Amino acid sequence: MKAKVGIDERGLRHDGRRPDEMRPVSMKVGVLANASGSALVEFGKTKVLAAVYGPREPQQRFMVLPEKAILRVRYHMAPFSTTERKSPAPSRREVELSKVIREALEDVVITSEYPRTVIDVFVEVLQADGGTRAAGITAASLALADAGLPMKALVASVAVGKIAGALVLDVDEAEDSVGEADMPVAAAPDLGLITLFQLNGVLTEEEVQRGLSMALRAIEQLVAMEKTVLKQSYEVVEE
Amino acid sequence: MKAKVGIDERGLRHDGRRPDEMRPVSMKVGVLANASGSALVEFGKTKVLAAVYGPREPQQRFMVLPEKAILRVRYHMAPFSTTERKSPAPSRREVELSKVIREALEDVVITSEYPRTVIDVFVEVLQADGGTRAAGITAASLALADAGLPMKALVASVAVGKIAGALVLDVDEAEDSVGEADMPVAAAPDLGLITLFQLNGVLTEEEVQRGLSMALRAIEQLVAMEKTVLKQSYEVVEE
Amino acid sequence: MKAKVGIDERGLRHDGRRPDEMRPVSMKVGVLANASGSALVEFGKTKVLAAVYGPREPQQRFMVLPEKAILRVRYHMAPFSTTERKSPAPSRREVELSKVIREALEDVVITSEYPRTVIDVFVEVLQADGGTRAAGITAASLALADAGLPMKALVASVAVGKIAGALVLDVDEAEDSVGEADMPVAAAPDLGLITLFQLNGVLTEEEVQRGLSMALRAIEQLVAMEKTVLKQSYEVVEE
Amino acid sequence: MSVTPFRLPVIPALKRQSYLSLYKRGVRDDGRSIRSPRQVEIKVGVLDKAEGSALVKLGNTQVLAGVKVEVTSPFKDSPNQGVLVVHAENVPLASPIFEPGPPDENAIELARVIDRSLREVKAVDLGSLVIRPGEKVWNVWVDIYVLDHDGNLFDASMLAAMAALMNADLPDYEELETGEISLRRGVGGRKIKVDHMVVTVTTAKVGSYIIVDPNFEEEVISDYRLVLAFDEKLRIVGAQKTGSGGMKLEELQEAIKVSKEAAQIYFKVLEQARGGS
Amino acid sequence: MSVTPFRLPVIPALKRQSYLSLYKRGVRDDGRSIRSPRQVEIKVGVLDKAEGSALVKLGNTQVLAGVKVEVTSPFKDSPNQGVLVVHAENVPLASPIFEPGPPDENAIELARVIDRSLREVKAVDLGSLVIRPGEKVWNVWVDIYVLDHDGNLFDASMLAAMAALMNADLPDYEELETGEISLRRGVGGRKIKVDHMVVTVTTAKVGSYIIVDPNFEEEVISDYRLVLAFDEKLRIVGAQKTGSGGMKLEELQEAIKVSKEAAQIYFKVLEQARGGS
Amino acid sequence: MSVTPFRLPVIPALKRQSYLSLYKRGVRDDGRSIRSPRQVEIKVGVLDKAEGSALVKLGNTQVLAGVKVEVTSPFKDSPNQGVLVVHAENVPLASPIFEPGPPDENAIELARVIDRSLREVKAVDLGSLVIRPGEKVWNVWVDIYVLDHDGNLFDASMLAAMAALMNADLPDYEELETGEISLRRGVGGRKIKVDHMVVTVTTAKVGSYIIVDPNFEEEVISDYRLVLAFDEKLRIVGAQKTGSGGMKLEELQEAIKVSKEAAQIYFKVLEQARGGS
Repeated sequence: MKAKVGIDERGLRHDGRRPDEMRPVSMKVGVLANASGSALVEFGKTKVLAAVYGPREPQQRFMVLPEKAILRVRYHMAPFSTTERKSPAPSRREVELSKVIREALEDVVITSEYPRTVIDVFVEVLQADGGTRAAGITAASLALADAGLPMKALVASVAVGKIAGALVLDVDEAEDSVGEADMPVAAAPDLGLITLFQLNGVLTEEEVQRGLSMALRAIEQLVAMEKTVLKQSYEVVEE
Repeated sequence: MKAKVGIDERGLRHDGRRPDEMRPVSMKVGVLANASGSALVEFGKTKVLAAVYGPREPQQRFMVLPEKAILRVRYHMAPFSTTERKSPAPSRREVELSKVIREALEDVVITSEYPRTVIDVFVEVLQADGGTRAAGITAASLALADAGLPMKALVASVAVGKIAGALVLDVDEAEDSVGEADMPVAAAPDLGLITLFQLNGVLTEEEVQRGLSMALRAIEQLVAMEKTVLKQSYEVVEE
Repeated sequence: MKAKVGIDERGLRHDGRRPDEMRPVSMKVGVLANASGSALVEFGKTKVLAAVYGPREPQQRFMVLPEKAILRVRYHMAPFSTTERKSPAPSRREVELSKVIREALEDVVITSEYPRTVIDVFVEVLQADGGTRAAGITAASLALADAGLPMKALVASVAVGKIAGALVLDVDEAEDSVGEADMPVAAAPDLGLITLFQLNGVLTEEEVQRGLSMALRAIEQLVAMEKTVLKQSYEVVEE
Repeated sequence: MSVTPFRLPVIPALKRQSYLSLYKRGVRDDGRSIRSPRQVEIKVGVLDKAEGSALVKLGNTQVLAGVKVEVTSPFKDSPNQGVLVVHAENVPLASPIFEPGPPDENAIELARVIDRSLREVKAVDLGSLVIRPGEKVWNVWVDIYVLDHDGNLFDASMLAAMAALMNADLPDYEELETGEISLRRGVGGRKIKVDHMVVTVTTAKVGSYIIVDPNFEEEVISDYRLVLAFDEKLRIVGAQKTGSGGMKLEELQEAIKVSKEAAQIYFKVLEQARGGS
Repeated sequence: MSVTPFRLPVIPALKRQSYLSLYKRGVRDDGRSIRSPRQVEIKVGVLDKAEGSALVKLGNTQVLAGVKVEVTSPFKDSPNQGVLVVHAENVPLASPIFEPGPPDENAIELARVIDRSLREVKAVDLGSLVIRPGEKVWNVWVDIYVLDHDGNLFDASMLAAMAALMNADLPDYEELETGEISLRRGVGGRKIKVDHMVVTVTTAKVGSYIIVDPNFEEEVISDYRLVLAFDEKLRIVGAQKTGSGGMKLEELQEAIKVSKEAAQIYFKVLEQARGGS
Repeated sequence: MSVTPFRLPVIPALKRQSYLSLYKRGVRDDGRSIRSPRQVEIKVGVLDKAEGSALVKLGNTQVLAGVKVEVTSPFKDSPNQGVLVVHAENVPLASPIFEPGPPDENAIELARVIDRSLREVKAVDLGSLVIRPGEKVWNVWVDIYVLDHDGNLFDASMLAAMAALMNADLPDYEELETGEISLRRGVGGRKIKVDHMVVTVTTAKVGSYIIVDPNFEEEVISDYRLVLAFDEKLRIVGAQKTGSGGMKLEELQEAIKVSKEAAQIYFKVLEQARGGS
């Protein structure tokens, strides 16, 4: 039997986490040989792979800007990533998430260095257990850095949820299905900027503020972890 | 209870009209701010909005002619325009109507003044109660004129139907569903040219001729009304 | 009652053929007026029409190679060609067959003579009774020659099947539905090259070799027949 | 979006002029009169897998029509009628102006004009296509396949559709215990009940002339074409102006007159195709 | 694929500068304050064929929403609930930047933000949309049709959707012996049960200013927009940052504050639209 | 339409020459023999949400296969068999030559060759996938997901598909009173019954050499590739020549010989993957 999904008498969640605790996070970069940059990020059972190609010439010549590179982002779920098989055709949800993920990354990449080119970011959800967009943005940020693209800052993301009246960090699928609110946040802490902000559900103004603080603290830690992982990978390369 | 749809003992139709009487017609131009030209036309409960954009550069560079502008026409029904919700994907009917509407307008626009450009005409049916293509052509003609495009003449359109053996003008949906024939006609009376002619149903040669005369008389009145509406709109602008 | 599909006591097949016997083959070239080249090929009740257009400029400018013509091949089944009506949208099978047919023809056409152009080959199955890809390749080879395109050699194709343990040539639909293996082969005998080779089913190595020999013998005869048909057509033209 | 055709071949002015000089003398480049259709040939039963089929040659234009039947559920508002669907494809092998892909506006217009003509004269008795009222009816597919396009696809396709329907069989079938219908394809059942014949006659306006049955070049240089559908009694049972030129009232009158004559020629050929294969 | 917009019009730097100078004085080019939405006008019941409809004008932005209902089967995991679907189309007549075709990412985002806002506050009582539990429920379609795009499609569309729903009828119906539901469209049934109202307020960050209800040019020169959804109690019931600029924490705080004020204006207009047509 | 590939990278003639010089000495640029596949590694059970999964690394090529099951109705002509569907996607993160979008001809060919190989040897016992004969059967989806493309997707994908199937569970389920099947995903049921193993071995013709397991550059410079499928008894159970070069009879004979050797290596790795995760 599964634990009841909520907050127990000890203040812990169904998987034993504290409200402000993330699931175990794993980050790997350089996991793909062909891509200019790549990363695999896991938030608990959620596994997301991101790869970057470019800057490269666009296939359609008109799809360029004279003063900067264009960013193209696809968020896509593998058919076997979900409980019921997902049709490989892009869903409306995937279209929206591709957009907000692109917007969460767009301003940290210094695209002005590569006018008239395209930078492609492919985010593939291999296993979906809640927080796929957050893990995807985190993976994409790592993949962009792994590709050696100049960036103003690194980005990471996490969602805050509200369950049984309490705010909790990094909601998993079980929690999401019973949650009262879901607030995904992405930020570039080194710039002090929130780059993605969505809320699905009902929160008071105070809860929004508190949830946001919770998210931003976690994002700082995630970005710190990104830096460590990237540094290790450079060192490996330099050896 | 609805009146029986046909011709009653007084020679009147289910809504009290005489056989050669149109429904109340309403025309407005300049109803949209963004479009180069626009018009809202109502034939009874049928409401059609048309907008013109251009002449402008085509998105696909090859889609041009060296000696004149290309006309692109889309006839489209809003999902809520029909009794049963219409799927927004273009139906085969909408594809055919887009073609015949384009052909009904093509030769009155002096496209030779704008070589290598595209003129877009968007016809949106907001409410469909019979005669949507006729109202659509009428609205498109007004929108083209409202856009200030040079035209050889104005075009208007109306359908003639056959109900209970009698020819009737401007068939509505109730009549269409019991009708024996439906003959939509568009014309540019100032040029003496019929620009759209379709017949769905069985008519004798004499009925075709008589129906056509009925349609052309009504079209003359519609074009006169177009001129009045356009003139008023110029005056408003000049004030 | 249909004959049992297999090999009878006399060693004959359900339609009276010997194992290494093809169905009656018919070939006609120049059957279409518009195409640069065309051919109708029948293997028994299987009827396939092929047409060649080009070399011509591609509609999409980027679809060219600087050193040779591009070959585009479409294998398509008419909706009425099959027992159950076939939807006209291309099936996955048609996509695969278009590819292997293109590859079966690509290297015999001397495409280097027409750089920056496209040669289109359209294969339409009018009636499908087994062996449509083989008849299609044969028809395409004839159509390419009929179009006057320079070719290193002619190609023809036939399938070998295994039924009731025996290898048989030119499997028809009834046989295919009970067969243990189906091995379509295309070849350019004058070059000693196999240009298509597929196997669907289980065969021993010896059966593969024997089946291949059977196919290659038949292909030699088909190519001889192609030559005769083409020669006759030239003579007709010259008269 | 319907777009002004921008890829049609350009017919040289001289060619156009030579067509017009001929018309002035009442004739065409192939010798026929401006009021005559080209040689028509109909072969029926040309395919074994289709329940009905016909190949029509109208000059160099070739159209193949195939009839396939399936068992389906009737529409809710017509439980006692079978379903007739007309589909047309401009197969790319038929013309350099055809592209592979789903039917474009021309193919859709073609199919819909033929569909309406069949429907208006009740050519096929839909009531005879019922297996179990409200539950199981025949769905009759008429697939128009243009093989070689030298103009006037409407008339050729209408003839092919009619001829294929007039020679189409409904296969024998068995009602299973589950209520499902199991077909015995290829085993002769009864014919599809065709009550009426319909033809279309296409005229084109070129210069100041109304010509019957335009070939492809004549279509390209024409101002518009007028497709008129007729039943056996020569009543007008459908019409479609196609092409962007404007039509004068008197042109319509002339077109009706000459089309009626041509319709009789088509009916004769169609009559010969009945039952014969 | 989501792609950096590369076809947006270029707003001259001078124009941008003139906007910013106005903001400095707390006003906009049309005279309103940076914290005020434009004039809002809602007309309900503008269409007869739709079960509910509303036309919203927000300055020059015009959005039409239509409600259509159908009978459908409930989802397996919610047998006692009707189905609500929001669909949005950026009809090409509304803006030179819209193209014909299926909804793009902007239209999809618009529909999904509205859908989520309606759903989170349980605006429509889905439980009241059941005809026969587990078998037949109402499917309520809300179709957002953008007619003229001068910025802030979110707020205008949300108002149009709410107003159309608040004035929508479920038609009378009859249960046939077969169990099928036969609708009497146009014959007044009961209203769709709308329990809560929700509005969105969109602010945009331009230069260092947070402005309410941006017009199209303001959207183009903005760093990002923030869409906040509120219920009648002014609780935050949804949010979406849109656009690629980064947002500072204090900007969010300011945006919430000014949005709450604007929400009250929208609610007032919406309240007037209730029941009136 | 199948189109001559016109966007493949160009391999410099010098590079090609250096490959050929190595082949002459029987070796490859990574040191292996021309007859040896690259290092193969299979990890099974790498995903929790899939009923079965396997990640295959073949040199730098990486392919992930996931098995998902659903309850469906059987096909009418095989009421006592479950349904097996193989689908492949060339995910754009795997290679600069892959584009987002529906599967192209290469992905479709890949899926169909794997599907045929599985089907011909009856790798999966479809008869064991029946829940209620004629009514409810298991639909087993095998989704091939190419993650990194360095050549020879056929062999890597076939191994991934086999390994994922060999380790896939059918979830427990309950038959509801309505006859519906309610799955208890994640709760271990029985294994999918895999009766036979099948592998493919791909050889490529480069210059005058037949090499086993080409990497991506070798594929690009090859005349053709030959994919041969084998069952455990090393019978030939499928074949596909891919690429446009012509093949000589003696090349086929050599390819069969060397492929049989490589097949044994693959079977060994596959055997190790059985049951292990």
